[in-house]
Amino acid sequence: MDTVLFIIFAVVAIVCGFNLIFQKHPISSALSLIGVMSSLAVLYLLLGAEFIAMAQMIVYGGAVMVLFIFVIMLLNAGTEKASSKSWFAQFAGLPLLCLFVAVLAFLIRAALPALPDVRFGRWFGGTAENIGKMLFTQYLLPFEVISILILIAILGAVVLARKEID
Amino acid sequence: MTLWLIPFFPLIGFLLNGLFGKRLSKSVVNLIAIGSVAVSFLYVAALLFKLSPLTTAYSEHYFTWIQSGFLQIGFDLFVDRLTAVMLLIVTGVGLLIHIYSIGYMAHEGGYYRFFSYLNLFMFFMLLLVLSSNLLIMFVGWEGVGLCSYLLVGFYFTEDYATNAGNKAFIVNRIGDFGFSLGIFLTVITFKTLDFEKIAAGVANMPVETTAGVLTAITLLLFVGATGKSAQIPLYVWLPDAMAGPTPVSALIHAATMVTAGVYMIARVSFLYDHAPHAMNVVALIGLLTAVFAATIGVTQNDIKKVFAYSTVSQLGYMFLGVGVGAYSAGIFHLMTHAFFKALLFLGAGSIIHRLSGEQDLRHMGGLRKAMPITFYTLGVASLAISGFPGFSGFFSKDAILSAVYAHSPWMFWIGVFTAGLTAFYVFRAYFLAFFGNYRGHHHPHESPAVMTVPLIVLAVLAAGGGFINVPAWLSTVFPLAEHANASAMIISASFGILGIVIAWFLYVARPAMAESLKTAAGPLYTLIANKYYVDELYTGFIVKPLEGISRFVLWRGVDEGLIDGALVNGLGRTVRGWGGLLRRLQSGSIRNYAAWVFAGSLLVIVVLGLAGGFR
Amino acid sequence: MLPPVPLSWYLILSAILFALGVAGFLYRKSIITVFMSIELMLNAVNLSFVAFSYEYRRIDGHIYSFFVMVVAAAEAAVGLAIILTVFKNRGTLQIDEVDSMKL
Amino acid sequence: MSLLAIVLAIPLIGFFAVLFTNRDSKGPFVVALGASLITFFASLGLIGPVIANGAQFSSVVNTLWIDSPGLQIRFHLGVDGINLWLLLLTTLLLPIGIWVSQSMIAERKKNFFALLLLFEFGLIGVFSALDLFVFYVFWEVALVPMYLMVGGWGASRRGPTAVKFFVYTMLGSVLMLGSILYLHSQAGTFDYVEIMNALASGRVILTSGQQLALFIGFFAAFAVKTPIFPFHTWLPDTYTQAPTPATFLLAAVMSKMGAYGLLRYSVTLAPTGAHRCTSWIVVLAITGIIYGALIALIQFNIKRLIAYSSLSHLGFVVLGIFALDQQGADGAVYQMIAHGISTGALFLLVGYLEQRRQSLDISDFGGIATPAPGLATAFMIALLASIGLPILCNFVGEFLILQGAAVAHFSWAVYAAIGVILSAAYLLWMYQRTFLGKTNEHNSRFADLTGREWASLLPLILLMIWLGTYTQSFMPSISVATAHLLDQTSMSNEYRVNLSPPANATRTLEVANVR
Amino acid sequence: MFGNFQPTSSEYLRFLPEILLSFFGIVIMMLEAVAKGKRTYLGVIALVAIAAAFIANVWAYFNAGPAFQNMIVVDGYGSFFRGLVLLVGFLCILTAFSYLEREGAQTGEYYALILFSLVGQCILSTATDLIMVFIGLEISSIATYILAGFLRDDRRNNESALKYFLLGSFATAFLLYGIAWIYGLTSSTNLEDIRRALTQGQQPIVLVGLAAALLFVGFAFKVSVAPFQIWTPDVYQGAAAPVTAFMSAGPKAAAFAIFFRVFLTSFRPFSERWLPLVWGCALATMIIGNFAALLQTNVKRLLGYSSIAHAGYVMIALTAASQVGTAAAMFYLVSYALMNIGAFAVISHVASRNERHVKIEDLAGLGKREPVIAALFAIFVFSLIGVPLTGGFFGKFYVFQAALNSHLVWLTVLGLVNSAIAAYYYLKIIVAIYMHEPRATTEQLPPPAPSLRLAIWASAIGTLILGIFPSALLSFASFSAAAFR
Repeated sequence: MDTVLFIIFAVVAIVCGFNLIFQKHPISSALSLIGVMSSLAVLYLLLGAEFIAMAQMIVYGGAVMVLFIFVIMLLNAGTEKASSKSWFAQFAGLPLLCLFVAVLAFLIRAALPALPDVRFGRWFGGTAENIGKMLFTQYLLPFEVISILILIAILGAVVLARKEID
Repeated sequence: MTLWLIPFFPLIGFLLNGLFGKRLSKSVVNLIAIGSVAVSFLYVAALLFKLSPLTTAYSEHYFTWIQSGFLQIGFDLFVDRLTAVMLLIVTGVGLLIHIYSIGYMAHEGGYYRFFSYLNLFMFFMLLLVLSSNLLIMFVGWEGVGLCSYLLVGFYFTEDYATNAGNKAFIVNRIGDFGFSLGIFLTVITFKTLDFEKIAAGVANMPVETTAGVLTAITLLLFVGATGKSAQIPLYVWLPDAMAGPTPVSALIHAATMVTAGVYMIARVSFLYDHAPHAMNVVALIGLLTAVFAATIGVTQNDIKKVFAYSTVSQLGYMFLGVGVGAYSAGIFHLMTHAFFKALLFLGAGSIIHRLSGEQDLRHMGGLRKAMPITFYTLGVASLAISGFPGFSGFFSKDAILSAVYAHSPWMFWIGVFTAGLTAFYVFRAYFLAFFGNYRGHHHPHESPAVMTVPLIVLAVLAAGGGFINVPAWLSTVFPLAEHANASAMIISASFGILGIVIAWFLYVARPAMAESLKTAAGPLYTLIANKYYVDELYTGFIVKPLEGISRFVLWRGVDEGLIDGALVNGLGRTVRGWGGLLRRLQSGSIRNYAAWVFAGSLLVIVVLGLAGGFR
Repeated sequence: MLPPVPLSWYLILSAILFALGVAGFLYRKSIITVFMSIELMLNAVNLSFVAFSYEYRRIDGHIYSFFVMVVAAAEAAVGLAIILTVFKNRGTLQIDEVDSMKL
Repeated sequence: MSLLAIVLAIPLIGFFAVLFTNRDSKGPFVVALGASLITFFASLGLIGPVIANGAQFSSVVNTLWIDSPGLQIRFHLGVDGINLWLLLLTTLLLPIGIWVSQSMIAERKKNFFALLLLFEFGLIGVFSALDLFVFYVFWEVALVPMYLMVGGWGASRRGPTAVKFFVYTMLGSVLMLGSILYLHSQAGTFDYVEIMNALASGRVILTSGQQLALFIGFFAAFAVKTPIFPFHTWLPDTYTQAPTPATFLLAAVMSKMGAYGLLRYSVTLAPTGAHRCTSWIVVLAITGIIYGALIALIQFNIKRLIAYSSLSHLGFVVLGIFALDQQGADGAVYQMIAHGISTGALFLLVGYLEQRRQSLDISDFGGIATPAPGLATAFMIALLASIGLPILCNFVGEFLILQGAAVAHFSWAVYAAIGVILSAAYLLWMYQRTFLGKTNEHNSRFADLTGREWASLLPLILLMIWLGTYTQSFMPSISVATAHLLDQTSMSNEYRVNLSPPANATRTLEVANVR
Repeated sequence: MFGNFQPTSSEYLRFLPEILLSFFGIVIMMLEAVAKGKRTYLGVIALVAIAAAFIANVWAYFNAGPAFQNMIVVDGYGSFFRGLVLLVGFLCILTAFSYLEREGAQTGEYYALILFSLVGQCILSTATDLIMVFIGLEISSIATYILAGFLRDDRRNNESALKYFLLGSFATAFLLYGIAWIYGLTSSTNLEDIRRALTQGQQPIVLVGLAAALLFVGFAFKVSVAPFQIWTPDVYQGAAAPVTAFMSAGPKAAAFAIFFRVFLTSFRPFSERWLPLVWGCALATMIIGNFAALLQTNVKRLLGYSSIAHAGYVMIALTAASQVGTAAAMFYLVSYALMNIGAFAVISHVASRNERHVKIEDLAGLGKREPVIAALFAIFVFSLIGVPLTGGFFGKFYVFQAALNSHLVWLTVLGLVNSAIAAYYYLKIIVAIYMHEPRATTEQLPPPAPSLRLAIWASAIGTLILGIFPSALLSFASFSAAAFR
């Protein structure tokens, strides 16, 4: 049953990923990215990470992507124009990618034969409670520090997007 | 007793005149210059009188000049009978010529310069003569070379003079190249340069081991001698050196400096005695030079050139003498030659002086009325050089020739022939100058006393100098080899007289005949008249090619083209070229950059991951 | 009944998604899309985090991916702000036209 | 506080003092001249101990400079019979350089004087350093001001020339730095004396191969600096482009840095390497001698001519060093000093010619001797000195070098002596075309040497004669020092026969290595 | 599962510098919101903050130790780099005053961003847990992205920011993926634990290699080591000069700090695997940096390339993989920071409004126009070349010594030759300054502001001191480099 789920959503994710690449218009790319994210959320659930799955939907699928779409709309970014400037990326990109995937797949298959099977419901560690506990004990410092990051983000947005420097 | 005073006086003279001469009046300059030489002449006389009989050498050590490792070269002077002879010749003749110069240079510019140079020359010459080791001798040797350069180029605004000066110096340098190598080899062989120590070293040295190296040393030294004493193949500078003022020609290029080579060989005779092959070479070169130069002398029209070639030829005689082992004869001839050749030059000088610079025999003639003293004194000199019986040249030349005869007859015959030739061309010049009608357009009359007196003194010496038995005096230095034979004496004398007669016949009795002979000789004459084109050969085959190679091959080609252009700057260009290529990575396009980063990370993954995996 | 899914499949999936992200970066020509592909890469990484923490039955991985999300959000804010300024100055979102500095 | 430290310090103090003087006043000149003169007189005080014992280093400065767990470096200076005279040459020529700069340098004099003093500081350091690190530091410190002088005050093509000069020299010296570091990784110290003791006592044994590598590293730097054919091509450009005071110092002093390094370091620290390369280097040296002379023969520009001539003369020095025997070494040291003086004088005179004629093309001159006899005479004396006429300084050096070469290998002397002939040829020919002959109208009122110009030349001329006649005031101390130096290398005499180190070398190497 | 997680006061003390910096950063933000007119005093506050943080850093050093469940550790090494980045920040703020004044961008955000970015770099210098590394890196980077584009109306600024941001996040993704793999292989992100796990070594080596490779990519990108140097020239050229100075010194130093820490602690067990890679990267970096710089005419871009080359020298120190090597790298980074900031400070002055004059020929005759500034600039350039008595020389020297002690003969020789080649393009600057006449077009520059002058003088004096009396810093470096061996 969860095999089926995995296969379905893995396929969805991959398809959306490809779609992201092949669509010419940013909006459709954004939508397909959302697709990827939601399917990933499902896979998270399968892996027993309910909190992350939720966060994935809210933070990513929600906040971040909304932001993206908002900007796309704001700048009404049109479809892409073909360009021949990035010759290296154009020609070397694909072979490199194939090589990359091949290498990774080879490494994983070769080196990690004996990983446990994934069974839905076998382990439900990732509850909000546990996460919360961890965040405020073991990972107190990163949790506090990362707030600085948010600050910076605000600051950056203010600096760069503010109308005029008085 | 202090030997160093002898060269010291002229040095003082040089310094005074050189530094302050400009501000001094001529008379003061004269006083300093002549005074210094006179003092050192008198000092030499007194010294020799004190030291006589001087059967053993007397030497003095002053300070160590150069010391490095085993090599220790002192600033030492020493005097033996050989030195004594040279000292007297140098200071005596030098003094006379100094006096003569007062008159000759009276109207020249750079008066003080001239005399300071002369004094400097005297200093170096005396140093050369007095030195008790090869290096000090080399110092004097180079020094006189320098003075010769300075004095030959005395008229430095004239190109012919400066060219002659350079030629003199550089050709001498080539000779000194050999000399210095000889010195190095001597040091390697004997670990010293002192004549006495070397002599001792040679004495207790098994011949079979040393013959080779000694031959090498002596030949190298002889190269030096050929340079200084104008022997084949390095004689070319001497005729040009006549560009200098005539007293200079007399003093340096006739009486003293050019004989230094002969003196040097005599000085190190103990080496030559053990190097028979080298001796043969010396004798041969000497003989060859003698006859070669004599033939050229026949054809010259410039009176000084005639005497110059005769000097070369006479020097050849001397080398012939020392070459066959008759050192004392060589020195003997050196002395007599100093007298009569100096006299010849001074006489010529007085003519030239009077004709205000005219040196061409064809524009002289009939001067015997106008310049009687010059006429007679020059006559004496000519007879002396021709080996006319009773005159000095007769004895010395005979001493050499008889030794040569004992050594090898064929050399003797060539020598005798040369003697005749000498007599011929000297008298040719003499007759052309004094007999017949005056062909010039000046109004000649006798020179002032300051010039004639030295002439007279020298004439006396040239006439009677032969009666000084130099070989006997030198017997303590060179074992006396007595092989005077009457036949040789007669033959050489008669050849000389024959030469004189022919000259008289051709240039006084039947002047027209000379011309017809010239035309008859044709190409041979032109060849000889152009000095066998030796200068042209040297220029064409050595100087010009060297210049060309240096400019076009070495400088433009190798230096600027290959090393700097191709290698150094080429390397720079290559590096910058690579830089240009690497810059191309920076295409400015973000996607390309990402692709590079991605490629790089793949590389790293492969290196770290797979390379690890395949281990 | 299909065989259960080994964890390595998840890893391979994340690898593929990562590669797809890279591909997007290399091949898309709109700055925004390129930026989205980066987000995709981050998601891929998150997947492996979660997968690994399933392996160890420990939730550190979840924490990490949580942090990654926060960072991604922050990055999104800043990145989009930068893109805005670029657009203001150049009036384009074509990534290849932002190459005035080169060589 | 050793005197040497003071001698080293004064130029530096002077440098800062000059910086604080008023640009437009006479202050910079006065301060600079004063500082350099004080340095000179102070440096005279160094002679005494060296005369007493030239083999040992005297008036030593030896304090800990850099002290960290990883690295100890001592600031170690001292003089012996070899470097003392070079140091004195420096301290003597610098005041002269400053003296002439006053008239020869048109603009930004203040900076120029400051740089000159900095240059002196570097040179004194180079010549007196007894620690390889310190040596390298000063080596570069001397380079920078010279680079700035060439580039800042030079002729039209000064910029590229200066860069070429710097980069070329730098390429050489970094390899030397490599050798120094490698030596440190083997011996665990930069201190020259300690390393020499370690080598002598066998505490550190370098294999033949290591020595070769070390030697090549050192040689690269010194060959470029000296320069040795074929690493000389920076020299003609630099000499011609540089302002005359700089050329004067380049030729007279800076070229000695390389030769000194060859003698002091490359030969002693890597004797086997030296022996293995000797024949090659001698070939280069002799090639340089003849090659330089031949090219000098046909130069049109006086500066260029003398530049090539000093390539030829320095070939003699190198030959003497690599004769590796007493006469050769003595001659080399002596020739360094002599060449410094004679070539220095020549370049000064060339500068005076240039000042008067605004050109150095030989064709622009001719017959200068008539209007300017004093100039002509001075030039003749310097010229005679540099063609090695006896009783003038160069003769002694050249004689000893050739003698040493002859002792080592007679044919070397034969080839090298050709250079002596040629030197006479090119210099006399140049002199003839420049000073003799008819005076053309351009030069008809060619000014003779002024008093202050004589003042700059007289010390040099007197030294030429002194060095040429009474060598005993210098030679004993030099001989002692070189003898000691050759002893230190003569442990390699067995290497002469077989170039392989003792069998146990490699093993002891590991012991010797300092991690 | 949960032990005693109550942080002790000393743990807070060890984190005090970061706390101070962020506190003051927030203060500045607040003040900025209400500020009117000149904002210089905000900069002063920032300087105070940095000074305070520096003191705190020293204080923290004296009771060193781990903090917050081994998320960070305060040791000599960490404090050293903390101090370095703080110094960098200080100088860069000094440089920025007059620059922002001139560009009319005098706002508090700039200083706040510098402070926040410093927080990230301080975390990087002390982090001992990969998650902290990640966060620290992000904080530092994102702040720097914004700074790079700070002058938002300037096209070059935008482009620089965009390139830096996109490529930076791209590389960060790789880094993150690497962290994921490390976690997956060792079930931990603490450097020491990772090392322990790897020492037992039942993980498949290939995957360890993969993880290490991905981390390597992330770090190498930040320190602009070949083949990940590609972004550097563009970004450095585009950003405002003071920002470039900051980027080239601060984040780089911090990234190197963590680079060394991670590879010399966690991956030490299989160093023989990655050393050859580092060897190659070091060489490639030097060559690319130096060669590509030979033809540059834009000074900022040229210095960008030169900073690549210098990263190469530091990589040599990493290749040495010894205590001396680490110490050498530490020393080198300090001296590099000083001379580089100095150089950029001078440029920010010479460039004048909108950075119009950043070509080499724009420097023509600076020696005549402003003798003092020119002389100081010359000091920086000679130090970059590596002329003795400057910090640059001693840094190189020490690096090469470390390399030779580790028997890296060839790398040393090649490095030395490289440094000689580098002289060529640095000298072009000197030539322009001293050997060209000022052109008629170059207008008279206003005298440099006191703050700028202070920054330049400080860096110059620092450079010289490092060159002449390096002992103190050197001892501290090599003492604290003992941290991981």
